[in-house]
Amino acid sequence: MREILVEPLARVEGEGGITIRTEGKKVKEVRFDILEGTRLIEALVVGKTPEEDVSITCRICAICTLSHRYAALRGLEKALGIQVPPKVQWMRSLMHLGECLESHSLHAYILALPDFFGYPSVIPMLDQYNEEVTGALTLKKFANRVMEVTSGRMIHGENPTVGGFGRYPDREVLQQLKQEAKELLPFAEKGVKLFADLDIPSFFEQETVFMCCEPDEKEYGLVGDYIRISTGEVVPVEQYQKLTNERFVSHSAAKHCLYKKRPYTVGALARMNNLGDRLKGKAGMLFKKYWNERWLRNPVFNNLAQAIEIVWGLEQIPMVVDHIIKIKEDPEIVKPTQRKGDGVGAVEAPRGTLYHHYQIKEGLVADANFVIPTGQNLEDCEKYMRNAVEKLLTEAVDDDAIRLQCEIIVRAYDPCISCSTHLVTIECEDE
Amino acid sequence: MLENQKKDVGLYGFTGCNGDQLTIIHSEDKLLDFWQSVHIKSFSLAKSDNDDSDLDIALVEGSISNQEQAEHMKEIRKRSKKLIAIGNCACYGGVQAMELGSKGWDQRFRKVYGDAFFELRTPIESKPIDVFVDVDFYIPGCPINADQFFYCFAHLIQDHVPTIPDHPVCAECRWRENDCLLLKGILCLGPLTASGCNAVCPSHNLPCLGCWGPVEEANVSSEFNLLKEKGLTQEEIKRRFRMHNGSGIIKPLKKILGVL
Amino acid sequence: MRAVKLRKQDLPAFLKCVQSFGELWGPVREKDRQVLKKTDDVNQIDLTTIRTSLPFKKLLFPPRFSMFHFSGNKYTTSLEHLPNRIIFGLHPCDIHALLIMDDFFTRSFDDPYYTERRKKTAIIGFSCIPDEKCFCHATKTDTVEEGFDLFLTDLDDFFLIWVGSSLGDDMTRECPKIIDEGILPEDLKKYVEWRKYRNSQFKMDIDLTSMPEIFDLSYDSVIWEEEGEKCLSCGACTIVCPTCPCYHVYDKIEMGKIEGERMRQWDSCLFKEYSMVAEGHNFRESRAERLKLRFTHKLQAFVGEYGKPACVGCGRCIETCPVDIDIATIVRRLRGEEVKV
Amino acid sequence: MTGLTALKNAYLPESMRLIRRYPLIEGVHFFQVRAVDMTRALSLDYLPGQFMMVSIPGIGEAPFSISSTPSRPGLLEFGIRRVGRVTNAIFQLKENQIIGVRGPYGNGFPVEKIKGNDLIIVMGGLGAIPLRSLLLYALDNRDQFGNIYLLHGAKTPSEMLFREEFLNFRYRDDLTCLLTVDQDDTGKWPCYTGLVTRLFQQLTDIIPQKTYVAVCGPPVMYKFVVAELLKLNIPKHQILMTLERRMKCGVGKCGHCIIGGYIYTCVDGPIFTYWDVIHMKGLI
Ligand SMILES: Cc1cc2nc3c(=O)[nH]c(=O)nc-3n(C[C@H](O)[C@H](O)[C@H](O)COP(=O)(O)OP(=O)(O)OC[C@H]3O[C@@H](n4cnc5c(N)ncnc54)[C@H](O)[C@@H]3O)c2cc1C
Ligand code: SF4
Ligand code: SF4
Ligand code: SF4
Repeated sequence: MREILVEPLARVEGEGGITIRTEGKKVKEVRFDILEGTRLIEALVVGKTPEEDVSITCRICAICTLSHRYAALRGLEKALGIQVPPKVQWMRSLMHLGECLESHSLHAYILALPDFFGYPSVIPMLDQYNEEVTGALTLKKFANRVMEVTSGRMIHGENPTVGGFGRYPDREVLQQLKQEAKELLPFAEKGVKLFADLDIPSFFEQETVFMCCEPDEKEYGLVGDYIRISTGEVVPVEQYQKLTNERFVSHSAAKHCLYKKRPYTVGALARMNNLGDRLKGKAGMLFKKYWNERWLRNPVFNNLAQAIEIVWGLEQIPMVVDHIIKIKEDPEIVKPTQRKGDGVGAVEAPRGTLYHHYQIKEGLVADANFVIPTGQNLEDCEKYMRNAVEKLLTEAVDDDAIRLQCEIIVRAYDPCISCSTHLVTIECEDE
Repeated sequence: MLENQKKDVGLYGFTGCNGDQLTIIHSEDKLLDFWQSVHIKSFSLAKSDNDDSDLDIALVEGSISNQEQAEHMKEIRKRSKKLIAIGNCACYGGVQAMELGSKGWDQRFRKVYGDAFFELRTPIESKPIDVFVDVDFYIPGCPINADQFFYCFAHLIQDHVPTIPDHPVCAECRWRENDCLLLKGILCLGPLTASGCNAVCPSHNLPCLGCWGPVEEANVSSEFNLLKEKGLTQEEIKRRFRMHNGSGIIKPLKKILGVL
Repeated sequence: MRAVKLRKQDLPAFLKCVQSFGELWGPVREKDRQVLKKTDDVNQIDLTTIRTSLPFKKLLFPPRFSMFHFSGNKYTTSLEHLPNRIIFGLHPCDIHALLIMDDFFTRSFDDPYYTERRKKTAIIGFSCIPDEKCFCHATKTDTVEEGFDLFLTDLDDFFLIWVGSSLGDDMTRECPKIIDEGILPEDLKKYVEWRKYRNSQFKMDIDLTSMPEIFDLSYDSVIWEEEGEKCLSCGACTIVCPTCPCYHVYDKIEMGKIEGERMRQWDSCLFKEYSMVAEGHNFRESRAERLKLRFTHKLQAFVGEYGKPACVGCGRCIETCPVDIDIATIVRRLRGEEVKV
Repeated sequence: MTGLTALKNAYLPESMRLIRRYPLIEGVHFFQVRAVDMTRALSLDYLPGQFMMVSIPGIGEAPFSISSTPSRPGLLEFGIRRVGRVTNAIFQLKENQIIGVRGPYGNGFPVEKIKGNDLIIVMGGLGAIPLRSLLLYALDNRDQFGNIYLLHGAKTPSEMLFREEFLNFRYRDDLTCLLTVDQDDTGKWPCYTGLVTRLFQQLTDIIPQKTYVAVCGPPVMYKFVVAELLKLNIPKHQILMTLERRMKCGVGKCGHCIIGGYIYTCVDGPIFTYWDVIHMKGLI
């Protein structure tokens, strides 16, 4: 028996690994191991106030801190009967765009790109790819700034709270963001070409299902109260358990998800595949130019999807800023209208759909359930790795080649391992 | 700095959100200096050519929440001259250690994972790293503040012990001329919490939640009494005190309440 | 002293006019707080403010600044790019505090960081009506004769302006059209009336007579222990106090280089580390001792040195301390008066 | 930078060269420095009992008493004990390296007042560092002082600062040099054993009104030494003691060394009389 291990898996957020076991030319096992320690956040938020909950759950992950906060806010506000005014909604859109840009630029350029150019990290790439790397860093810095301005700091900003914001940024600062977004657009467009020109192997391709939030405005977007599935169905988020069907697998502290017994994919690629034809402007043009049928079968296109989403985000920001500035009055924080309720909030975290489900009793969290994108992607991720290993075994390549190919696949999914250990209520639904 | 004088540095992440390592990665302006002023031997969030060689300085993020991590932690300690805890999880256990010291971890574990059997890891209750190894220096924060981190790091790589002021968030809050929330009866933990964040929450009209852990001389009992006077219940106050303060608040709270 | 008049509606024009002397800083109201802010728009200045949350000291020695840059053993400092500033709206108590600071920072040694800033700062004082936390009548800092370039007294339809310096004189001559030189007998009467009214408005009753002796006799009083139990060591009282100058010094270096800044940052005698020396010995280990130091400094020792307390009665510490340890409570308790504990 | 501002900013350390360093006892080293600028080196004047702020860029500053005497211009000497950040860094310096020094600060001993009187110098532990300056100064200006007594106590011979230098003083006839150790672990100690207070038995013909006493040592020493001095009827304001406090500026601004409310140890001290000590609470 041959065993190939990647542990720890580098350039992903959190502690994870890959285990591959083969017998001759046959694959015995391909697993994506989640090694991250358990934190039991779902149990710890019970008995906390909603405000305390958002301060705890955002700490599930530093990359998707605002997505967790946003999903929690949406779930909690439904449960508490809170309707936030437009300025709050626009501010939340802005912070969410900031996170999406930050996460994508970090992932696509700094974590994933070195694989394709054969570098161990982005730093040694500085000599040959100076423009790309410094450009990506500028973009990332801008995105961090958006998060800082809206949420209070780059990571775990507490400003977005239940019912609104503690404080609103100054007009001049917002104007500045708008200006910078415009200036960064040319670099982002060039970036799309960079990823489009990468040679993406096709030997592990296979069709799958894609899911993402269906934005209320029927445009391209990152939040919604419905889920769109590539099979054509549109389902309210309250039915998330039916969609995700978590089950427990002993090799990971995360739970895998299946939809109607089929693995599925969430994230930028899913959003592009499901909603891409709604894109307008430069992002729309780029989508039309580069999208093809292979996107439906190959997860590595996720990097390219992220690059296009960066363009979209930069185009959105000036518009969102204008909406915020238009509303002069800073709204007060909206108070709950009820002390008891149930609510599911869903947002598109950079790496896919994130659900927070709360039950509130006497103003405190009575029960909480989170479903995390990486958990939803695990099954597909392992499937594609298995495909790849099977193929590679027939070509008698060495361990390193297998390892690299698997890493490319895993990293394409942009797994967020800190997040993925947070799954709850085991309904061991083995098929 | 000459190549051969550069320190060998490793960054490790245990259980947490990776926010402290990310704070470093997010510091675009400093990142290059950071990378070039030392030999980064291990930093698996940022690069893949990592090794397990001896280190001058190990920076450790995250709490310890399974036995394998505890072993790994000890192994890192053995080959590191200095061990620096970065972030609230490593320093005090983080939010996942908010119930540290009281019973019920088993039930909480079962609530989340049922009777699941973990093949690769043996989970334990999450604890700060100094429960397992000696720590030479603590850089607290959830997440750490980039300026404070690089300030400390610059000193550490030259064999200096950095000084971080041990005054509470209130000092920074006053410098920023915020309206004091405590005076309005809002449960602000500023007086008990170590400064360094620049009082970011009070500056957004939101109470300090204590995410930097306790300041050395926190007068927990006085704040406890004050908040009770303002009409908050013992339960509310205790819950908030414990939320981000992990191992740091156990002793003072026990002193006031007798039990946790 | 030269005095002139300014019609009330001309104040914005006057302030615009004096802006040619430097950046204009004045009290601005933001939600519930009053802050000393740089304002280009003179209409933002709020004449009804009583006390800004931080006093003028933040401009003369900022909470944190670099004293000098070092590179190896080379030290460089640059103090010449400081802007000219006008601080508008200092009340008499703050001007007294400013005089104390002026003296302190030049006493036996000139602190260039203070004096260079001070040289470029003009002061336009402004009259006030005390609120329930003001007690400058007790500290005898309710009127000023010096320490300002101009001082405006609000006499309903016009301001009476005292001209306190040559620079102040220049300022009034910058906009001759709106400055009225003719002080009439009824203006004087109005001023006297106003003073009477203001004197009648003090609400806080605090007796500072014989404080040095009382402190001497209360050195071992239990009051210190009791207040020390409550003190949060948050330092807020010293931070907001216009006569607290203490600071901490530390070096900041660049990664991998012997290059950096020597930083100065506000400190507080209520922080534990303040009096710590080698081997962890602390001269003021307990909060009680530290509180005692603060109040002894303000109300006893300074009196011995200067014949007046170092407290100017601005009421900031009364407004600020979350657990009500302030000049008023301490004085009352030391005098044996009834105080809610 | 305009020259004027730069000159006026006395917070900037001056460059001095470390000329010589060697251990005095375990953990305490002797450091001899000289201003890089020779005119400055020769013109630098100070009083015994004053101190300087020594700066290590990147780490910080700390106050150290001058141990040399102004009567021998050119070189400044310090005795420094390694206790923490700054002192650790000072111990890493090599001869010929440049360090930053500013000062002198503090009131120093009132030598003009002492002149014409007898002088008793009582030192213990690190107290020998500032008092050595006074002692050497008085010996260099021998004709201006009356009788001079040196009483020096250490735990063991190996812990006595300036041991060789002081042992040689025993052979001088212009001073009474009394050295003692609590315990002689060598068996070869040529002087007294026992606490420094025992040496007072040797002081027979003291004229109290005409005598100044300078005391410096660990806090416990003061109590017993003062008791002896009071027995000898020395006036309280003629007993001089040096006090230590936290200091960050050396010039009476940072506040840390404040005592009793308005005494700044760095400006009003570090030399105080025993009368000051009982009169102003909180001094020791
Ligand atoms: C007037 C005066 C004269 C002195 N003369 C000498 C001398 O001749 N030889 C000698 O070895 N020492 C002397 N000291 C003491 C010396 O200043 C301290 O040992 C030194 O500051 C410690 O610095 P550090 O950075 O090495 O220690 P740190 O790492 O800063 O701290 C170690 C301990 O020293 C304390 N400390 C820090 N700064 C000071 C300070 N400025 N003063 C006192 N304690 C401090 C800290 O609170 C801590 O407890 C003198 C002190 C004063 C005030
Ligand atoms: S708001 Fe909070 S942090 Fe700020 S001064 Fe008040 S208690 Fe302290
Ligand atoms: S104010 Fe408190 S909760 Fe907010 S960042 Fe600072 S330490 Fe954390
Ligand atoms: S002690 Fe209090 S009242 Fe007096 S000057 Fe300071 S802050 Fe104002």
